[in-house]
Amino acid sequence: MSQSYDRGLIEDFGRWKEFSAGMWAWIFHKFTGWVLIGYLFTHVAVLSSATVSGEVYTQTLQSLESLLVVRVLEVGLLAVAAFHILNGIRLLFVDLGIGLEAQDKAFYAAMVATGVITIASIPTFLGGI
Amino acid sequence: MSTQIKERDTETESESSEESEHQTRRLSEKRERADMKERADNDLSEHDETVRLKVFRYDPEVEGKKDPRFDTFEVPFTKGMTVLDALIYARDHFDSSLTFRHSCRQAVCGSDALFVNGRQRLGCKTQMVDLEWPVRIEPLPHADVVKDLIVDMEHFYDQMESVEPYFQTNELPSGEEQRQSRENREKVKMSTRCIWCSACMSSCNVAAGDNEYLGPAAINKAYRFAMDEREGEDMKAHRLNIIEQEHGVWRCQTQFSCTEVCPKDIPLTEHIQELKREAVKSNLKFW
Amino acid sequence: MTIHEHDVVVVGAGGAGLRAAIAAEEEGADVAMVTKLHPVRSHTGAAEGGINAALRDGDDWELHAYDTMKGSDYLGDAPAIETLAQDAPEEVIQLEHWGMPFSREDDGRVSQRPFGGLSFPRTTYAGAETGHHLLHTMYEQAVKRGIRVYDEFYVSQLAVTDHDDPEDRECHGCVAYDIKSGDVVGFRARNGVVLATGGDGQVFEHTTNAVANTGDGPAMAYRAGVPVEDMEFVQFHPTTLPSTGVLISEGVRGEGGILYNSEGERFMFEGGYANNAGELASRDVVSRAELTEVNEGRGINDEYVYLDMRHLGEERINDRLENIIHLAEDFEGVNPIDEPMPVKPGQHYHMGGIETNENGETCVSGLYAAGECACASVHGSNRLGGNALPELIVFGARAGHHAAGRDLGTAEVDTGPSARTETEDGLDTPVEPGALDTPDSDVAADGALVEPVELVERAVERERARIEDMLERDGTNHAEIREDLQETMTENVNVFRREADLKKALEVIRECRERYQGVAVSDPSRTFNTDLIHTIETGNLIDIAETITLGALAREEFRGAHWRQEHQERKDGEWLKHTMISWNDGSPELYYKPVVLEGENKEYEPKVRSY
Amino acid sequence: MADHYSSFEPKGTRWLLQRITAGFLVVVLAFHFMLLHFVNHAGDITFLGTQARMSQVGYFLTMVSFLIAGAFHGVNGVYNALVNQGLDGTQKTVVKWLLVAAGALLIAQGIRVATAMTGLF
Ligand SMILES: Cc1cc2nc3c(=O)[nH]c(=O)nc-3n(C[C@H](O)[C@H](O)[C@H](O)COP(=O)(O)OP(=O)(O)OC[C@H]3O[C@@H](n4cnc5c(N)ncnc54)[C@H](O)[C@@H]3O)c2cc1C
Ligand code: HEM
Ligand code: SF4
Ligand code: F3S
Ligand code: FES
Repeated sequence: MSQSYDRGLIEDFGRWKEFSAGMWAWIFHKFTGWVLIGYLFTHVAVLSSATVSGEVYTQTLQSLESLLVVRVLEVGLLAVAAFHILNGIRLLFVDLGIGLEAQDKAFYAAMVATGVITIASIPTFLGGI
Repeated sequence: MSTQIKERDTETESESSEESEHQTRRLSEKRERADMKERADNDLSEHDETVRLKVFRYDPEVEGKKDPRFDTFEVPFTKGMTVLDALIYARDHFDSSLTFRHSCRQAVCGSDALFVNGRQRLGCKTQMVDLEWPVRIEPLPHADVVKDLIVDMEHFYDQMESVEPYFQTNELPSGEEQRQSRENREKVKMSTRCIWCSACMSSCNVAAGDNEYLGPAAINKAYRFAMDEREGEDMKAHRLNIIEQEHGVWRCQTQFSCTEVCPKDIPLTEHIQELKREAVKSNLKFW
Repeated sequence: MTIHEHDVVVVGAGGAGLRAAIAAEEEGADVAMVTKLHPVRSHTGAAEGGINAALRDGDDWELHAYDTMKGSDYLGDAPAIETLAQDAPEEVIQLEHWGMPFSREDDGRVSQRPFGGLSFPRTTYAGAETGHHLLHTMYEQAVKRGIRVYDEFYVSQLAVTDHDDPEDRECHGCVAYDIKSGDVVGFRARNGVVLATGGDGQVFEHTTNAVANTGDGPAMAYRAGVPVEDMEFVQFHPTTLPSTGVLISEGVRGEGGILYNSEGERFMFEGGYANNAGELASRDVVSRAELTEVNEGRGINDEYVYLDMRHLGEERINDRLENIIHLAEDFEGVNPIDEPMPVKPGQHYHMGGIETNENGETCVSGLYAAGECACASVHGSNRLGGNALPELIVFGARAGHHAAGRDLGTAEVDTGPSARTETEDGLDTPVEPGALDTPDSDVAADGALVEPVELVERAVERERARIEDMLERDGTNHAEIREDLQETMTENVNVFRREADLKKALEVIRECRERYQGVAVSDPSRTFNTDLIHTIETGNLIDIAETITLGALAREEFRGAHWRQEHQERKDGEWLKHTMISWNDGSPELYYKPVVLEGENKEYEPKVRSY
Repeated sequence: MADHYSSFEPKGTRWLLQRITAGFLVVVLAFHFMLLHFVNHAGDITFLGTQARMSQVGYFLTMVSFLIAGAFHGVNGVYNALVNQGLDGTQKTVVKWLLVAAGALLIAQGIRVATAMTGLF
């Protein structure tokens, strides 16, 4: 008689500490991808105010932009987009079979560059309050 | 008197860039390891030369083992000891019911891929000094556990066998071998080294989520044939169809963990990616 | 009770088993492979060097046969050797046609390299992993043909009728333990059972063989009445890593690696073992030299000597011997660029085995054997490197074809006790070998009258009871017995053989047999009970160890791999004969049959074996 | 044995499109961010400004392609992610069409908005 034991997926995620660069890249890319598509839907929804009238559009945008939360969230969005783009480029290289040996370094580079871009853009994004 | 003369059996194969990349990688890993070993050796003098193993135990039939648990074994350490050696010691001296697959002890049979300190490794090819102690040993993730460290390999075998993993061609010269260029043999060389250990499959999150995903090993097997010029163009097209199926190459998310754990240093991700490009190329031809 | 029925049942799925199964399938038979390991886990995968076949202009099968005969030290049977040499080219080409990735020359043809004892570079190879590719290529072909594989089924008994004369017996199948479920099932073979269970290196403490190489096939066949042949001929390899037995190829010494002892002496020269060849002397010479050093107190840790290649320089080592670096690091934890590698001799290959003729037939009808477990006698007293792999496919194919009914003509090698020309009655053993209480054997008591299926059923029942018993009782753990057995074999029946040691070994083996009577399996589980499997294997090891030792004691000469302290020369007048041991229902009988030196076109003249 | 490749269809197309749109998006998204956050400060956006940009045919077309590429890339990405996690059978079909619908809606609404922005109609 035999019967086997399935440890399930949950356990996997308990192992995050043991993930390697490629797996982190995968998770982050997935996460940022979802955020971006989510944002695209919201973005179009917000912009839809333009179909009502020019004034409503201007007002909606400006009142949103005057909120600190929105600006902070925008920094987040930039970070997310920057990572997705940079890692996206890394993935495109991987798809082309270029520099596979350095894929982990490319991931770290993408992380660092994302950080730098994000910090550098904070003044522009949060400025003018 | 000498009854035999010396045998000359050195490898004299032409170097490929692929090989040397891997060689460099391995050599740099070795250097890291050497440092670690030194540290471990220093640690050793402080410790009492026993290594503690925490081993996953489960048996569907035995009281007390029905609920998975970890058992601890204290194994006397000897120079050169591998994880497999330690397990064998624990089994032969402490608990003969400790169950794990093993046979060759030299990384060719592929029976003892285990989850050691959070990573898929071959027990026989992993030196104790290269690990952090205590050493935690579990069965491969993403496979059903049959007992202790033994997982059910059926699914893995099914995936391997679903890619028509056998040479097929209609044009065979009679009485002599087919010709194959050195370059072509070099191209498939790494892919032919797979020992079916399933470490790669176990490390891949996509394979964990999608049970039908062929997985890196099976795709690599397909690569081994698709890229072999001896099979001819028609067969190559057929092979690309196989790996292009819904749960074939497109599922790979280039996580690279398969490549990282492969005990035979097969550049799996690279092979998968190359097949994706080949498949796209061959599809484009029809447009 | 589950009984699986097939035309041909192949036990074991290494190179020999796979080839036999494919051959039987080619012949139209319904064939199944029953194997304790999944086929790709078989030890054939460990072979590195290559496979001999006369493929090229300037080479031909007769040269190959001649080399093999000479290498065997004239203890091989000419018809078998010639069959090997004649069939090998076609079989190797076949492998290539099946896609085996051989190394290639510039013109696209398969590469061949020179190997010890060969007059032509005919060792065809696929990198440093010829066996791996051979095994996988053949398994792939088995998948292609849809051949049924019962993997992780441990065959523990043959279903053989109990006629008094083994030559009247018939084999109708075998009994297997389904490792995963714990079921004991029967296999009924309508046409034949082919044993291809591989080596038995686990008889020794230190071996290049896998943990699964426990000589199950020879032990089962032996107990069922088939004689075993030339069991004393065991090949030892001089450079294996002490902790695992992993092989370090001759390449290291070929490139200039040197051996030295604990006193830093380059003993091959300084100790006078081989003043000219030094480290490059033959395997047996080097093995003996190493052991002498260790025995005389000049070993390191009283166990091994050093093989040093540091002086070759990192660059050259990386270039030529890269795989050696990995082997030493992975399996011994030593970096050979910085430190010398510890090495010692280890068991490598068993020339002896189940007696067969050149068609793979044993004297029991319906029972075949091929591969390392068999002894068609192609290797005689010493195997040439690269000659085992062709043996697997040549004799695997022949056994498979024959079992499935192809007519291969009458064999020229005689088998069974009727081939006896001389009985050994003077053998002075300190203890009675064989079963503890005779009669005992693995043939089903059936008065030889029952239907084949019923015979298999009876065998299953017997095996069930035996297993049940081992699982239920309390007693000794097999691991202790195995350890003592391996220890005594390594100490007394190793490279050096002295009469007193051999006798001592027989005593210990007897003791082991006695203790084994009270052996018990402590794991109560029916799921994947490896404790049980290893316990059964240990029983087989005892029988194998005994035959090796008996053969070694009987053969009072120095031939090939067999060295006797008291008898330092080859005695062609007296010993051009095979040592045969027949279980004889529990009271083993030793007898001899002559070597066949008569070939197809010529008679082979024993010559001094110097190269 | 798994013969699940019997229902063969070249899935490479979507894979390739995902890469092609990605390549396109890199450029346009970067441009978009630069333009609307750095060149023109986000807080200063007015309908008039938007209208001025949108009325240029080139810019309009770029933005619409951006929308279509983004929608395809995003929706297809989500679909792949779900299939990778083992989404199968009817569920898969349902999700597929839901996503197609959502994507189509997004594009349709996006084009409506863009047209409105030109202020020409
Ligand atoms: C390290 C090494 C290097 C070598 N290099 C070379 C070389 O370069 N050239 C050369 O010619 N030879 C070489 N040899 C020798 C050669 O590899 C072996 O003799 C040969 O592979 C044996 O093959 P086999 O098919 O007989 O057995 P194996 O490949 O060992 O297969 C045995 C099969 O039997 C099965 N089995 C065993 N017992 C049972 C049981 N009770 N029930 C069910 N199944 C069972 C196993 O599962 C396995 O499938 C080498 C050997 C070693 C160890
Ligand atoms: C601008 C540059 C962009 C690049 C270079 C890029 C690149 C990529 C690539 C290569 C993938 C495929 C990952 C894989 O299948 O292995 C991907 C996935 C994805 N992208 Fe983008 N992308 C970009 C922009 C966007 C935008 C604007 C969105 C949102 C609308 C988006 C949403 C997604 C989503 C949802 C996925 C799927 C993630 C997953 O697999 O879980 N991406 N992206
Ligand atoms: S590809 Fe590598 S990791 Fe995967 S099964 Fe083969 S040898 Fe093991
Ligand atoms: S880990 Fe999995 S996702 Fe691809 S690169 Fe390897 S198969
Ligand atoms: S025991 Fe064979 S691979 Fe480890």
